[in-house]
Amino acid sequence: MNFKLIPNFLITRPLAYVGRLLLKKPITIPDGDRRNKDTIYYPKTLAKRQETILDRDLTLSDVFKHTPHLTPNARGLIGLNALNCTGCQACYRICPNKCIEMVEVNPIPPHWVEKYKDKDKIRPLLHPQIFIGRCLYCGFCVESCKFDALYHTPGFDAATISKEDLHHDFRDLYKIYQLYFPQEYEKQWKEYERKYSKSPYHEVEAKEE
Amino acid sequence: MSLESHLQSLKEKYSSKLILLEKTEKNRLKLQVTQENLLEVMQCLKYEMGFSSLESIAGLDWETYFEVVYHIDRWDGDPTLLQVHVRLDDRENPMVPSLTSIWASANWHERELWDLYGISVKDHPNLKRLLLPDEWDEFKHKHISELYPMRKEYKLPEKPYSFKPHPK
Amino acid sequence: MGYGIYDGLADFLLKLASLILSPLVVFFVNIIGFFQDLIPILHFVNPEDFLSYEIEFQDSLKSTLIDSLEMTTILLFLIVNTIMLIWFERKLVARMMNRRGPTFIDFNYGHLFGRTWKFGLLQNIAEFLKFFSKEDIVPEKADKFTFNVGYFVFIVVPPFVLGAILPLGGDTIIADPEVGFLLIFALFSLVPVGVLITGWSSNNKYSLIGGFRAAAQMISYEIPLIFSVGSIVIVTHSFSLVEIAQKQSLGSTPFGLPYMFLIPIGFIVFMVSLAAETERIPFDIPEAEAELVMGWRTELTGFRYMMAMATEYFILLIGAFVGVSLFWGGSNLPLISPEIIMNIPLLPNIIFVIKLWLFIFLFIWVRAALPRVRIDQLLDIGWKRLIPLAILNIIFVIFLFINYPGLFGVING
Amino acid sequence: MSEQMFIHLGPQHPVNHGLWTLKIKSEGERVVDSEIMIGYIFRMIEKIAESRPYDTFQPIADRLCYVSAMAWEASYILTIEKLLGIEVSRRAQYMRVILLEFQRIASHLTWLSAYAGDLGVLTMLVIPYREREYILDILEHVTGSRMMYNFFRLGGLRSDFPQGFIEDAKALTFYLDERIREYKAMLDDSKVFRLRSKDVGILGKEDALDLGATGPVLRASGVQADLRKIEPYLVYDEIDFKIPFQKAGDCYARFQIRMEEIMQSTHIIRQALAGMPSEGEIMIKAPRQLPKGDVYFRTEDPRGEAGFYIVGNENRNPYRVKIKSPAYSNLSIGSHLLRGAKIADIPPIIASLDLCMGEIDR
Repeated sequence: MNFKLIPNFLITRPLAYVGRLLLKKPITIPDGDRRNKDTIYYPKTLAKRQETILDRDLTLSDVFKHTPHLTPNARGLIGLNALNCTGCQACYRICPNKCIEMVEVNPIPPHWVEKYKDKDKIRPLLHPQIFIGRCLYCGFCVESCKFDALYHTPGFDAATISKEDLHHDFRDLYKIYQLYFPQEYEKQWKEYERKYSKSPYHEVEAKEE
Repeated sequence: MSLESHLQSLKEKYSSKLILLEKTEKNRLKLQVTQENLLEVMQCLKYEMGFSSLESIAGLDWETYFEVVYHIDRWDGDPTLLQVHVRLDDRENPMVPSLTSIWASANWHERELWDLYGISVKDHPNLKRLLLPDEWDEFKHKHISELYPMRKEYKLPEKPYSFKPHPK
Repeated sequence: MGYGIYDGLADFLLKLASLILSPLVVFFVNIIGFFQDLIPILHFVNPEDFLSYEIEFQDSLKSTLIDSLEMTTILLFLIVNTIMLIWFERKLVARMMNRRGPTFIDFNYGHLFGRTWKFGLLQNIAEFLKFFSKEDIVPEKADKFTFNVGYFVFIVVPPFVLGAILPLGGDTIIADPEVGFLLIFALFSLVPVGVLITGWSSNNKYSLIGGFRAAAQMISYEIPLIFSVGSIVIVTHSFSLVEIAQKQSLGSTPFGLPYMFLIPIGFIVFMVSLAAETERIPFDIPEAEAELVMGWRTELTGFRYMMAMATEYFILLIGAFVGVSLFWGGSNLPLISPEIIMNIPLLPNIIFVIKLWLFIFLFIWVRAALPRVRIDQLLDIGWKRLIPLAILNIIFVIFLFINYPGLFGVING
Repeated sequence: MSEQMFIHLGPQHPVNHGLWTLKIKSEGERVVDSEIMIGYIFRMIEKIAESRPYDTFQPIADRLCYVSAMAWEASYILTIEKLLGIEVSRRAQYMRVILLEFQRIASHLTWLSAYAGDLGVLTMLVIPYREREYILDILEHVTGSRMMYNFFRLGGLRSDFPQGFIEDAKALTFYLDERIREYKAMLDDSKVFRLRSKDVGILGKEDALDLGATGPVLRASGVQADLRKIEPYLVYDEIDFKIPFQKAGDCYARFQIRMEEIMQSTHIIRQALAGMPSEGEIMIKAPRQLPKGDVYFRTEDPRGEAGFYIVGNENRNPYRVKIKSPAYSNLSIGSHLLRGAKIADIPPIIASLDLCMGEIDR
């Protein structure tokens, strides 16, 4: 709206600007699932839709029900696809804050044993354990991982009750991966189950159910 | 006053005092001066050459000696950036003349230099700690290396936290 | 009602007393009356003049009985209006910032068109109660007496006392003394003293500066306020708000226009100085959040802070009452004769309340649009701009009044 | 009231955006003298940079100034590329210019809401954040996070722009132009805003140069100093834009400059979007070590002239990283500006310097 038309006597234009805002529909807290899922890149910005104003007035209690749907390439919690990880320690070396610690998997999973069948000594399998409290979410570990085992997931709820839970063990990372990449998880896990019966990654689920 | 004319006028005026003067890039100059005639060269730079503002003072600790790097630049006419190096061989109490009388902006930079490197600044208006807390001396009164954090002897702890294995 | 100022004052004081303690008074007065008939010894004074006084006392007794009910309704209206004023302002200022304002604390008015309709009406009542539960801290080195009593007497009491003189529409008014709005402005001038005392006695550097600034500001803005209202008194020969409001109807002023259009400069000066008087943006320097934290109210907590905040809005409301009756013609509408309005039972009151909230909307509109003015600029505006303007306005009004008497509803000069 | 009063605007005070203390000696309403104390969030980032491989220091360079993270990332990566002599593909350079200009607009909008909020304009405390939300949203789609991007890599960027980004960016620039014109109606034309900003905190041209002002504060005093024109890096020499500068040197001039800079930035973005070549690889492998030698590279940060002086010594960790922060030199002017000002003028003066404590304390 062009405010030049309004004669500027002392304070008339600011009043006009504020008056126009009074008549416009107010913007509310954007609802969680305001993004339609079909387009890869949802234009929350004004470009595609004239007003991004929610049609439903969102009250505080609703916020807790909705988890905001971040963009596909959001850099939130880090998930680990343990089956691909070979323990090459690339992520351990690159991490700026030294949050990653390599932890040995004591009951060595069957796919690793089968890999070293002919050799005499089995190399111990190492998986990263991330101290998410110190993590910068910078994404260097995900980039440096050559076996695409580490993934960025749009998860953001890393808050825990005790400080120890901030150390995400490779089982927690595997769960996060499963939470945010269900299809790949199902496909790979089904195929793994066909070949071998049980592995240390899945003990946790058995216990919790 | 284009860049070349700067070069020429600096050369004839201070041929004896300058250790090194070269043109590094399109509008960059590099200058090496000894500690004694630093003040004099700076005054000439400010008033004759028109280098109007001092940007930053960086301390450098080369284990055996200290070095202080000044960045001075001018905006009017032909804008150039001058990088002045001063080498301080005395390791116990390194000392640099204060430039606050020439450029007022040097005030904070010199306080920070003294605060983090321990390079004392001669006749600086109020040489107090800028970034570190005033009680810093009581914390680390043990050894000089503990006092000035930016020196090479001051080591950062290797792993600042202890890794507790996951309780599972 | 005009039987002598002294008696009028007595009548007003009686009504005022009954206003505040109306339920008790009604009961108490009746008992005295009853006993007086039974035990003559109560006539300890010379019976003749006492008798005459007693008769007057009897019929004024009946009027107190009726008026006390009317009084409690008006007082309740004032208090509820002050609270809802806070909600009204928060909602409007929010909407002017393109956001929604308080919506959460409210009944659920059902789902319609996919929207949960909630307007946050109970928001300020919740805050009202919240302040009761907050701890009431008196600063340790503060001057206990002045901090407790000085604050309460000067800031909270005057506005509530004023409740008795405010007209609410046609002729519904508790007590209409001739002194009218002079009494209002007299009690208004008590507020800066209270502000100064609170600021000074709370032993806090920020509130000290805030207190001085508030006193300087209010005192310097009362002069243009009274000048601008003075120009109306010249025209209408009376101080009582009700009479002035009646004079702005169809019969007297051309087309029934209120004085806002006839004395525009007076209206502008009145609005600006009222904004400064009630410390509204752009003149709310005493509690300029930026550098003085909360000005003179820094040390007030809990119940005290709530009373201070409620009083601020109450003073704004009283300013609006005076403004509407003086400049917007009370319950008279242009081009509509007052008799029609008066006959319909509740219409004058409704018109008055609508005008009241429009008047307050102007202040809220300005609050959302303008930044704060510096203290010295504020005093400049006050002394160098407003006072000359107000004097000019008086001269202009006198000129109008002499040459065109019919203009202001005064028939014979 | 001639006796002097010491007011201690402590670390936590609405007037100083961030943690620093302003001690004022005031006579009645006028400030006689003031002392600024900083160092409350001093993390010794320069020491951290020395004890860490050079390419993993970048996420920490983001956190130098949390409002314009992209600008600091760019200056660090550009300095390292200059030291290593890495060539960047033209497409990556154009993409960098677009992201930097978006970050400049977002930073100026944050400044506007802080400045107007200090003066008391409640509406303009909220409205600029509505616009900034759209910009952060675009940056979120490109980089994955809203404020700490960590998106620059040696030789280019981490990943390409998502599909559909170019139309949205162009539409957003037109939307922003319209909004900035509306701000003029709200702030420029309001007499009270001019009353509070004009002739407040005046900084002469010589004082500005002597005291080391940079960026909008320097340009407000009449010096045409914009690094994008003087030492054009990336592709700024192929894009034509004007440097707004004023002579008055007061808070109002700084406000006008920042508003004009937003208009220029949207203009730059449109040109960059048009001129961006469609193909070009994005990233290269980071070399093992930093060579012996030093480099000082400066870029035009929204607050002024941000520079990195990096000394390499044949080691994976840089030997010395000196960070030249614009807000640091702007804040050092503070006591000069405040001398003689009124107490009520402290907020506009401090807010007009656009301080960001992360980069001041380092």
